[in-house]
Amino acid sequence: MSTVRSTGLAESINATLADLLDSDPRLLLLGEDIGRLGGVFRVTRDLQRRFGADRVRDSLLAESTIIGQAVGMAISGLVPVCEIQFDGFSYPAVNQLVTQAARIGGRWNGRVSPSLVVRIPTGGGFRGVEHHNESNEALFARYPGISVACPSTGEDADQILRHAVTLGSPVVMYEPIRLYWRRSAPARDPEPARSPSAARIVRRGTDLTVATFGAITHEVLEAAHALAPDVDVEVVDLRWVAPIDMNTVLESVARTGRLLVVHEASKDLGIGAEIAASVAEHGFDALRGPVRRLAPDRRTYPPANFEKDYLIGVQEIKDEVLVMTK
Amino acid sequence: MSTVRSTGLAESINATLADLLDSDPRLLLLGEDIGRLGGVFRVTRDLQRRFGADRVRDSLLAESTIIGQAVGMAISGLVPVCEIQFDGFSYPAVNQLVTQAARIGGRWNGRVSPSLVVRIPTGGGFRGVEHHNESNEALFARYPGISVACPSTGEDADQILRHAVTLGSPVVMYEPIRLYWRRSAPARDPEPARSPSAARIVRRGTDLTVATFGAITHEVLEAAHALAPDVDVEVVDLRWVAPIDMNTVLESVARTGRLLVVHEASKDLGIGAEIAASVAEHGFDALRGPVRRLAPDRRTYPPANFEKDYLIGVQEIKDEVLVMTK
Amino acid sequence: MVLKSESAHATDPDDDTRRSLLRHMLVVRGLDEEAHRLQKQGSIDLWASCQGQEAAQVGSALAVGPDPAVFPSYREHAVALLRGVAPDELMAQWAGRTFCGWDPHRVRFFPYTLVLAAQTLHAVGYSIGQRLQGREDFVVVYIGDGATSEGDMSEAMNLAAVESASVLFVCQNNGWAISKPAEEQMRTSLAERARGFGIASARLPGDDPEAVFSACARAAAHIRGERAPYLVEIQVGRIQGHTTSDAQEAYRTPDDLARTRAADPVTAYAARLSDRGLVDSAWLDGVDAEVREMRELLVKEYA
Amino acid sequence: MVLKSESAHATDPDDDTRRSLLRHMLVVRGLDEEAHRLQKQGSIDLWASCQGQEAAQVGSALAVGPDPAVFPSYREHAVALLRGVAPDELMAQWAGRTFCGWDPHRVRFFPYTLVLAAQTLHAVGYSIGQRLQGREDFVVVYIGDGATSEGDMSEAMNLAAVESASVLFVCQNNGWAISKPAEEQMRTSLAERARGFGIASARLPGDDPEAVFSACARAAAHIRGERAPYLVEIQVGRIQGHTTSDAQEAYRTPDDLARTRAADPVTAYAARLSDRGLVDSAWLDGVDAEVREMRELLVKEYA
Ligand SMILES: Cc1ncc(C[n+]2csc(CCOP(=O)(O)OP(=O)(O)O)c2C)c(N)n1
Ligand SMILES: Cc1ncc(C[n+]2csc(CCOP(=O)(O)OP(=O)(O)O)c2C)c(N)n1
Ligand SMILES: [Mg+2]
Ligand SMILES: [Mg+2]
Repeated sequence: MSTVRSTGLAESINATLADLLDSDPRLLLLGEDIGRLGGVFRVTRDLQRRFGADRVRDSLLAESTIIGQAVGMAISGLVPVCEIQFDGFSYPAVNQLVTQAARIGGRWNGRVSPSLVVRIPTGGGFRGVEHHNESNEALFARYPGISVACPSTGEDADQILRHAVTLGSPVVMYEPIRLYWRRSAPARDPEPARSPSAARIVRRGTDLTVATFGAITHEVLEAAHALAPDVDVEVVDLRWVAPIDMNTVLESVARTGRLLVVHEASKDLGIGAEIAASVAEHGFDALRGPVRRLAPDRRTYPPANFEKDYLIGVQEIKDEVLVMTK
Repeated sequence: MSTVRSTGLAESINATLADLLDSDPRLLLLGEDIGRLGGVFRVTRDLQRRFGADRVRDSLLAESTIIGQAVGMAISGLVPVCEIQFDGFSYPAVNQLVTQAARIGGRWNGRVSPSLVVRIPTGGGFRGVEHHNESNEALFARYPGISVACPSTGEDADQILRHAVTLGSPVVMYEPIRLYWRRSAPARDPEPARSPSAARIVRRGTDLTVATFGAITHEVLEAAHALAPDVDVEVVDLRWVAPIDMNTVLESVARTGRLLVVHEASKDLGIGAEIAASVAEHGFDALRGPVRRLAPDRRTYPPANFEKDYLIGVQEIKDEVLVMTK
Repeated sequence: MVLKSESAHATDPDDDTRRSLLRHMLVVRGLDEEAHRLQKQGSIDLWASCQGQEAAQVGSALAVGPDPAVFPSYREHAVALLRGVAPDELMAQWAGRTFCGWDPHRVRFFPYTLVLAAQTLHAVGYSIGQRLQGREDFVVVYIGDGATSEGDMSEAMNLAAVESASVLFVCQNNGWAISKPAEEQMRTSLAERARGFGIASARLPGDDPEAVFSACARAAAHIRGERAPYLVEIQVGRIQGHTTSDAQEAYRTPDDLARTRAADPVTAYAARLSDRGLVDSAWLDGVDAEVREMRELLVKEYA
Repeated sequence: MVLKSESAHATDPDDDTRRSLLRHMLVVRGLDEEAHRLQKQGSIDLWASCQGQEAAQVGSALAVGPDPAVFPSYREHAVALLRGVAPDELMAQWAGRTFCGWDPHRVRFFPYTLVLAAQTLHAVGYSIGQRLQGREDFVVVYIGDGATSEGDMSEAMNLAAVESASVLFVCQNNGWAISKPAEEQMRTSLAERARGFGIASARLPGDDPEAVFSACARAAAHIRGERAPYLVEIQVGRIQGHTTSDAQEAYRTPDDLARTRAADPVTAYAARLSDRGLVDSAWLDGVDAEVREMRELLVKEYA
């Protein structure tokens, strides 16, 4: 199995943010502890020193305040890039994001097009304490007016961020915590994505399509590499979960005839539900067997000692693929 | 097509709440304007007069306060039945519901089992202003630890409420606003549900299964009655959307070979996605054709003048069934 | 009418301003009455009346002048008209045509926000954003008494205080949040609460538009001088129900309602300016004609 | 040690109480140091130190006595031990074994709440619930300075004020919310903010456990006497980083850190009671032995 060295996600996002701050004076960063400290994950390290406290703002400790004031700033013509400290602390911001940020453009009949980005560290796998391991991408993905991205590499995060700050409507970007400092990754096909908002086929294959996104893309690729050449798995890294690039998924399933969706968030009403449903609707005739979802059952993310049993690992992915292709 | 007279949903829930207040001294009601006024929909009419202001409590105007204090009350041994005034105003309560109410039992290692009910008027179809027409049942359905019910009749609401106050974990019940005062409904098969938390087959049929819930169940039944005897539609009223009684759905699809899911909430990541995905996984071999979802597209609920184009009507349901069975 | 900025009349309103106050009050009263009529006959879906709150709205809006952006709640119809929102533009959302019938940028009167208190954070963020861009950062945000219980309002006050943002919070305390009396919504007053966050504040009765004007002019001077927030809490009466859907007789006593109606600020101010000889029947007839024309226009557009 | 209810010593602590204050401070300091050691060697995942906050925690907990339910934040280890949570029970959640290692009912010390300020509303709701059921309704809730910016805290203060709930809010202002200084988190003090909501309050330094004890005893008397809430804001130092994951040297000056360490309330109070002859080296050795035993037990259980 081939592994390649890569820049950590944190470093890559830091460089992109620095470049964006450099090139667009309307852009500013806003979040708890992102300035002096550079963020609890150091994703914004040194940016306050470089760009000043006006543009890299240590917000009050209140998530509704972060998004609510960002909405006002966006109306004033700025482009706020907010950080919520952990996915588990995004709930106090839900009202401002869903009823305000997502709808402000429509409420103004298009007379404002607020670009507003919310970066949210997400996911588990690092023995975090309660509330520090959530995977909530499906929460905002439900809402029209909000786009949701889940990059699995620094390169994708870069492309997504640059696209997001021009979109004229809010984008939530989920950043897998356990990739922030990881410096090696399974090899990927170099094929470019069709557009900044498209999915990416990161491994071509013929026997089965795995649609996935975020940190677990790495485990999926590892499983796919390990299964080759016996089973030839195609891996689609969705990159965006709202809206979802279903064309890429459907075309892939049309080729392979089999679909497995893998994600870290719990299964019920997750992104996998939407993809499986869409394929059952629009790709039914191509299917050679049942679609499957591999994701944790409907239960709370457990204390660290039990997270291994909760999370989906390479072995389970391999097993699932083998069951589906045998 | 047969229509029967029925008690309005509001009246029925009012009677159930009165009875519960009567029989369980630990129960209390809590919500904005539910006391003096009897609620903006008059669902709690006269209850404060009958049971006093201690037990039918006009809350502060703050949804997080409503749920947050209810969590504390539940820990103290009471059974709070909360009302959120409109579905569109449930977001400020998301944090307390998702990170607290849903998890408190687990955090206490089972040493408390807080029964806590949240009633939420939901849905559109009455020319409501912005934010007053939301259908958010999928929001809380995602979260382990929360059960979500969507009754379509007073009888079901009664059974659900009585079950909910004994469950030892939070239940969110969505009450369709446009059924509150409606006094006629399409006829239903009298078949009882297997349990208080089970789905109900409200029309037996052989050609196609429609899984649905909430207010739109009425339109589905109307469409089914109208299509008979040419097409014989089976209608499953889910009643609970978390957890979903998938057995009943799968058994039905095993008989009919076709599945249509209909709901009022927008399609993406809605309850329909979960059902379609589950059937594509576990009922694949029974399917004679693609599953389909009939629900509004991913866009904001529009101003009243445009809601007809947004909402799913009887005609669209009939058309969809005909396409699927032709 | 040309709006003057508050610096032009830092203290008491002059006679022109007095007439302007009355004229705006009378016009919006006419609009409000027509809206009720249209709603009753089913031509519009809903209406949130501002009857009883005209002095507070007109006084505050005239005092701050035309420059500050206004973040309203959903009941500031007098402010809307004064800022140049056309009556039919104002009505459009209550008729189910749109979420906002006017161009918010043109009139610097931003869309109504129906999720309570959400606009308070927008207002502060907007002010900060304007300041960062070196532009006019004076912003006015309106909020009701009930909505102040929402966490967002407290968060916004804290943000404004910490950032020393140029925000005028105008709390129209009409005594009710639908059916809950303000005394049961809070233990103190909003003015005291604001001071607890470090925001200067004043509390005043809202029956006299001149007193409101003066208080808000002083508040505006404070905001511009100190570059710091200010909160005025204006005690007003709510003559109609919360909205046309609300039968307030269910929870208010006849006495209370009668008292509120008797304290109508519009009729009182009209009488006062007549008594003082500042307006005569010709002037009043002129406004009447204007109102009639507006009502006819609304009927044509909506009935 | 038997806890006394506050009525038994409404004003100054007696000598037994003084020794008890010191003993609890020394024990929790031992626990805290052991936790750091265990974390450094990878035996537990994380630790939120209470070093510097012992006087505030022990003083407040002893003052209110054993009856009130306590809703902690996540750093009230001294209160936990004092209430009877066993050291290994306290450590369990930081070792990834559980979300709460103790029986909250037995010790009336409820689980740590990691979502900031959420517990404030639970506390008020619990107090109301207890009162409605005719049971002890005195409740204590702990909150940090940073967390007070969350809407829930303001909502909880308003609820407590309006309901006149028997809630003691203890804000431990350690000057920091991770890296944001308290002066940039608020314009005034929490004590002033509480008064704005109609809650009586006091602000005091948290270096002296006796002063904290007295202030909280008075607060408790107020709560029991008036059946109304009270807030004490206790200014403490944060000796360690926010948690073991936080390298506070990145944002605090060496001077500031040195000053905070020099003002260590535990060593200061030990010296004071020694000077006053209230404890001797035998007594101190006894506590040392107790601490050693506890640390050995923790090592056995977790290392
Ligand atoms: C977050 C939220 N919760 C509830 C409502 C429903 N609601 C609309 S207006 C209102 C009362 C508001 O009272 P107040 O703030 O005093 O304003 P007023 O209507 O008296 O001007 C309520 C409860 C809402 N719009 N938003
Ligand atoms: C709602 C929420 N937002 C953010 C966090 C992340 N977080 C944990 S502790 C903390 C700082 C809290 O500061 P303070 O309230 O002063 O308490 P202290 O840690 O100083 O005792 C932050 C930002 C959280 N736990 N919950
Ligand atoms: Mg009001
Ligand atoms: Mg702190």
